[in-house]
Amino acid sequence: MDFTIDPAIHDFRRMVRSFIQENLPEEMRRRGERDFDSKESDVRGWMRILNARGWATPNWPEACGGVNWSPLQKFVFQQELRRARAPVLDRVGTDLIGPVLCEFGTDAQRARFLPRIQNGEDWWGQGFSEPDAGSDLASLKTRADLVGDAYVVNGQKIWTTCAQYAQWIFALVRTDFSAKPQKGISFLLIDATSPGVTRRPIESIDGGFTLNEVFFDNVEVPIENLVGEAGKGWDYAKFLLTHERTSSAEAPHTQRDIEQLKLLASNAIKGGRPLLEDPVFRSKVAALEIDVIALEWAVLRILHADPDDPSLNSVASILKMRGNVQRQIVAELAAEALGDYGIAMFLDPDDPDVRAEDHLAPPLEGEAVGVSARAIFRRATSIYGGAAEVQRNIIAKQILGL
Amino acid sequence: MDFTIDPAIHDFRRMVRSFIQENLPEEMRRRGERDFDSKESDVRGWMRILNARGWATPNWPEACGGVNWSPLQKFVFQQELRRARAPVLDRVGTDLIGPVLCEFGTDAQRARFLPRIQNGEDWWGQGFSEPDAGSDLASLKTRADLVGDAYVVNGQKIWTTCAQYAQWIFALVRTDFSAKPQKGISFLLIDATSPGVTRRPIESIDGGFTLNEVFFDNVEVPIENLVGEAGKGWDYAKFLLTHERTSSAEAPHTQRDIEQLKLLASNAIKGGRPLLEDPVFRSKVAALEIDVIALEWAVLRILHADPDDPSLNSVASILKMRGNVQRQIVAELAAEALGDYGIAMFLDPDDPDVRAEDHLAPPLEGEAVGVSARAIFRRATSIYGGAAEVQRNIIAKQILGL
Amino acid sequence: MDFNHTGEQAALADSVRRFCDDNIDLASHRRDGRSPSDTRLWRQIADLGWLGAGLSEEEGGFGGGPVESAIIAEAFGRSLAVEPYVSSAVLSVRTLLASGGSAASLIESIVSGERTVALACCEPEGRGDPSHVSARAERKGGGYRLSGRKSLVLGGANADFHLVSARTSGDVRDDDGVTLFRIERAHPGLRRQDYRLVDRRMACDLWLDDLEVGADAVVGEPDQASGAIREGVDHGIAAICADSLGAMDRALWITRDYLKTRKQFGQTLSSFQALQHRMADMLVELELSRSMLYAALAALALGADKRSRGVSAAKAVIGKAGIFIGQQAIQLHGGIGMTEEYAVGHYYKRLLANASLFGSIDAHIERYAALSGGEPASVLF
Amino acid sequence: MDFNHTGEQAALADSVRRFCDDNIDLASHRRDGRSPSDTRLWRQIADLGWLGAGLSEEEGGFGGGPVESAIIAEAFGRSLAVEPYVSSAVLSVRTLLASGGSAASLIESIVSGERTVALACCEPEGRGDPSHVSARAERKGGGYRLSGRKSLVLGGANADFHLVSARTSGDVRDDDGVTLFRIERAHPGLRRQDYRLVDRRMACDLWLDDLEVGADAVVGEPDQASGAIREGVDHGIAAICADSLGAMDRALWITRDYLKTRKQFGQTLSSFQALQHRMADMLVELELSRSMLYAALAALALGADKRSRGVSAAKAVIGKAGIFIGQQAIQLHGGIGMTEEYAVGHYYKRLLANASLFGSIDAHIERYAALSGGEPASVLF
Repeated sequence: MDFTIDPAIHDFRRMVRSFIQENLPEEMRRRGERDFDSKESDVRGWMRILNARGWATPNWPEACGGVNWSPLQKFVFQQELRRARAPVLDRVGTDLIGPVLCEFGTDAQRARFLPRIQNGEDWWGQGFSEPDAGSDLASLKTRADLVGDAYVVNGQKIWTTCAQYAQWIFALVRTDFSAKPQKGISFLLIDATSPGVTRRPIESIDGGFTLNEVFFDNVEVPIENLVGEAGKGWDYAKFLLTHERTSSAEAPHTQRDIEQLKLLASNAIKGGRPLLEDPVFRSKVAALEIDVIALEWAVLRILHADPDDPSLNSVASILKMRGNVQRQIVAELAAEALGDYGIAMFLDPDDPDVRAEDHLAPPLEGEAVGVSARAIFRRATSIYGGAAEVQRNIIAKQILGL
Repeated sequence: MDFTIDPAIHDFRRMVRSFIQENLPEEMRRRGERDFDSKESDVRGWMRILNARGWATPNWPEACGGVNWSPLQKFVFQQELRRARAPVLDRVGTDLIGPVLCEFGTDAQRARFLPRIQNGEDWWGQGFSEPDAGSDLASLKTRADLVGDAYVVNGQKIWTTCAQYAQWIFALVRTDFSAKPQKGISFLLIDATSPGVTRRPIESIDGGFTLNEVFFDNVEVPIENLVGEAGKGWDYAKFLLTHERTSSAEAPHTQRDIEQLKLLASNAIKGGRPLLEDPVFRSKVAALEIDVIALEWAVLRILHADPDDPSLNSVASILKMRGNVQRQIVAELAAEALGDYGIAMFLDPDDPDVRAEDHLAPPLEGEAVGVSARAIFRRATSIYGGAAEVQRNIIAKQILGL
Repeated sequence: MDFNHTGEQAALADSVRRFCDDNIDLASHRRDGRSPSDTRLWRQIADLGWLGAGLSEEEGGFGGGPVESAIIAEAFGRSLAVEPYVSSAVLSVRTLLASGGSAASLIESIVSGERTVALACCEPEGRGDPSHVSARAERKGGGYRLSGRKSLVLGGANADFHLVSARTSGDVRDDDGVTLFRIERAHPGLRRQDYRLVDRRMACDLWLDDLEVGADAVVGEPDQASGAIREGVDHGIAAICADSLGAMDRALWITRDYLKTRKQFGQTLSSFQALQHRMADMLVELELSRSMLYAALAALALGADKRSRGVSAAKAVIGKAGIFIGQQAIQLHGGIGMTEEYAVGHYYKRLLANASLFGSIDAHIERYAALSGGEPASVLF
Repeated sequence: MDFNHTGEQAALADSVRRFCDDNIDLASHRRDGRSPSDTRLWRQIADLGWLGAGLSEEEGGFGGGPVESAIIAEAFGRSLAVEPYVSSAVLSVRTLLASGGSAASLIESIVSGERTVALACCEPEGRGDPSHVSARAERKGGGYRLSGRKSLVLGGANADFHLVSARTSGDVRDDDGVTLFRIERAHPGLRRQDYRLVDRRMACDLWLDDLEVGADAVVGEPDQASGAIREGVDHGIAAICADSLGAMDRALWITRDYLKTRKQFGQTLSSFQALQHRMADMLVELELSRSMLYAALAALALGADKRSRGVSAAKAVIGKAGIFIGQQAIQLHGGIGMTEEYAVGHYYKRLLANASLFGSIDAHIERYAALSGGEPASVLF
């Protein structure tokens, strides 16, 4: 064990930081301050910029277009992206389907899909959950029947993030009804513009429309869009879920949110002093900061571990659980810092799905704008990607042997 | 609904307060300040004093020696006893077996036992738990076989509070092994000095010896010491457990502890100021105080409700759960207030079971003496009398219908 | 002390609840987000006598008091009603009553539903505490010239007139020197920005742009409005607590019902012990909150400091419990709980807003501590 | 950066753990409560080289550093050892090293186990913060006269000598003006009151009754000891955190094993989901604590402020996690967990004591906040 932090990391950080400073369009940065989900065109544009530098997907295997950075460098890269308030990349493409295709895709699939993800051309939606299969994926019902050399897909997916902007959707579908629940599932790549695909944005309680229902009505999917072997979809899904083991902690994102929180609390006045100097509030902020340091080092531990160590899979549950709680707390403290305006609603002016008549905003600007909506939406973090209760089940079973 | 507090309650409070002031021996009061369990002789002596005034068991039905006070008066009486740091009465006698005998005992049992409880002559031990039946009383194994006109008792009880001082033990015993688990149980009154009864104090992690194991080896119990009907012990036990529905909240005790906490925190100095003026510490104390007010009014609600309302039984679980947590927090904050000395051990100089060589005390006196031991022992409050987990089961099942 | 409804109280509770069931649903609440004070509904509410139900006859009402206000507010919270009952009939009316003098004459039109009023007593730097007053009112001629800004005026977007606090003397947090002014909605120099709270209730900020009023605009005694505002706001907070109680009660039982029907992993969710225990914790919070509400209602009858202590205690306990219950109600639902179409998320947002209105949980803990000093931790002493 | 043990580290961890398993059990810990530094054991520990394992060769040790100290402390925490490793070999030695000058000559006898030493740097009003120094040392002749009181001297009851901080100039919390004195156990005017901590480790308070020492008793530079004490205590806190980690890890797995064997209501306790989830929460705390310990060990190599930030962060996180795990370990056991005969309660008490030593959780959050200011919430910058 040696926890010396190589000073060269500071040079790396400076290099990344100046690249971002020089290349991130001011418009994007300003929108990034506001805490709404990044605008679709900003994400695509920023991915293009990063891709030109070769940095769109540093976490991928080098053969697939990753970067030969140390784990610490990859983490610092994420920190700098968040700090700079760059658009948040399309995680479904970069962190979920990308690694799956690298690992299990055919050469043709890799050649066809990966470059377009890296360049922000193809957005992907994740079709896992169904109305009656939330955290319990084994009971999903969407079916794909092989007819000739195409699957015919029928069924419904839900909670598909940003499906309305997606060119492609990857989905778990049932191809074999006679097998055990987890054995008959396959992993398909579905063109979101195919006939029979209907996407319906769902309004969430923050007034946003990132979640979607997706309906499949006799959608034809060519058999070359099957990933790996039929019936093994469950394995690929598990690979995918555990592959995001450190990114779901979102430590760099929370670190950026803490910086914003401290800014807001420095500007807010309580009893004639900055709120950040109020001992009780300051103590809550510091307790959170400290907790994030612990998570940061938990992430570093995993990043430095042998990626094939199976025990790491269940550790992902630990990172996700704690990371979710931290993201919720930081957002709630930011709303609290705003005082009266922490409970005033401000909807995203760039969200095309928000009805015009709903834009009725309190007198806020800059950093404060998206804070209350974000605090509300963050309740979803402990539900999506496997609810906290499911994570506890995994930890109890897989790590504790209970 | 009318929440007006009748001003006459203030006169009542003053009357009780001056009685206590005039009659509580100074020695007892001083020992009461120290937070150790009340000395046996103090409890007996104080009960005698209260009994002479007719106030030993105000909660009992009047016909059994209770007092015709309003619910509010009974609550205020408890508050004043605690505030004055009077010895804590033998709750097993006054709150547990007393009400059971009032309700289900024969005239002969009532005449024989109740006056001696009121006068502090008989202490009682509660023989419910067994080594393999903690919160799960239905699985108890201690057996009582009827031989002639006496039961012969064999088995073991555990966690019997103050059994070493008890003249009597009431116990749940299995009298019928063919019946369903809960049906074959009877409720016996056992002379603790009978041949075959062995009591072994158990040292707890606070260095105290209030808990005991009790072994029964062919103990003969005359049949007239059976309470009610054979096989109905489970019903009497349920009556007993729910009858303490408000006393287990211990709100008056926590209120007294808060007063002590504030005293300790006023005397403790942090950064040149009393700790109680430290905003973070003060906020924790105030948050607790506030929570206790909520519990106080929850208790008042129950005290004013129809005592035969069956829905109140499960409410006891609510009061107990929250009351336990408050008692733990107040004790932990008091230890925190002591700073360095909050983790120094000070054992009860009056406990005859503590080994002489273990008395090795930090430089503390007065109110601070028993604080660290109490903070540790209070962990037991969420275990004894039905662990918090069992209370949650009860609430989920009986109130929520889950 | 009596914890049971009287016959009249039971009838009131029942009729408000039935009225809400018949007239208010999630869709109407959404549709009406822009104009919460639906005139027809408000008219009915007034005609049913509820705007005066929380006032004694001497106070211009129908023989009730804070208990009756709490009954109404609880039912409105339970149904997510956005009607400005608390802002007009409690916050403002109680402030007017405590102001004495000519203020009483305004009450009749409010109780009859003819006019609605909003209390503009907060400013951004006060963070919900109305004792922070930096808006200024300077004598000008026989009247006053007002300047400054008021924030988060609950019900202010649709009020016919406002009760605005401004400083006629003294420093920002001085007790003396605050005067209350009655200002009509369309008064020149009154600028308004309407917005929604997270739960779709309407509020506004007000800018006083050198606004001029006559001396007759003063409500109560000049320089002496602090106590009346504090009393009105304490009553308002108690009503907000009741509103939260209705919301958290409903959120809890909706969740209970959901757990009993929804299946996962081949079992109904209600069979999972971890979820059962979570619900038990929610129920504990709910019952303690109800008890705390009663303590606050008792405290309203006590002297100013004891009253504010009890009210702050309730605001803190119920605020915290409400957020916990609201968050867990969503969590136990999973994804559906996050959708605008489903009720439970709206309850969370209502509870979130209520917890913050007129000061955060920590702010009320702090006020409680400042007022309690060496007092016992009991409302009974 | 490498998160895996080197070969030597693995061997050290293994041998300390085996040594503890063979030599330390609950009964010995109880029996030895009165004299924790069992001479035979201590001799063995010294002979095995562990007292110098956490020091580089230049520092007088065997090529290790804080990681090695943490490995030893963790094993001692895991076995509830009461030997004064942290107090003598980390707290005191690190303070001596940071003091420079002649101090180094004392280290040899400590590392060899010949003498034990305790750092007397706390006072009651400092509440664990060694920067509070009111004990005074006045020049007298060629030496000093000391007066005042020191509290909670860890390992002080059995130490051969003490390192005592006293103020030679300045005011109670001034950074300048603190001097460190070496005072023998039997020095005239040194009064001691020994006591046990809740977990049976020994400590003492010291009274300096106009105690006189020569100038050669000064360790390091007069007036300049604050920085060295702070550095020594930061190292000591990191070792205490490692000790806690060992204790909480053991408490968790004992509890896991208990749940798998104990039956209630006809099922093993491990089958109850509510208990499974509680254990999952404990495991999350444990893993975050281990990560935090590594962050603190990294911080020890940084400049003073960053070092103290990282150490305070760890003290707060691990203190809180330790208390949670200890309490839940008892709760999940039920009655047996409260008994002196059973191990799990002792782990709780160890964790409780560790959480309070050298400042409470809140005190370290406060120190972190004071040192962090506008810095990012990361150890990596």
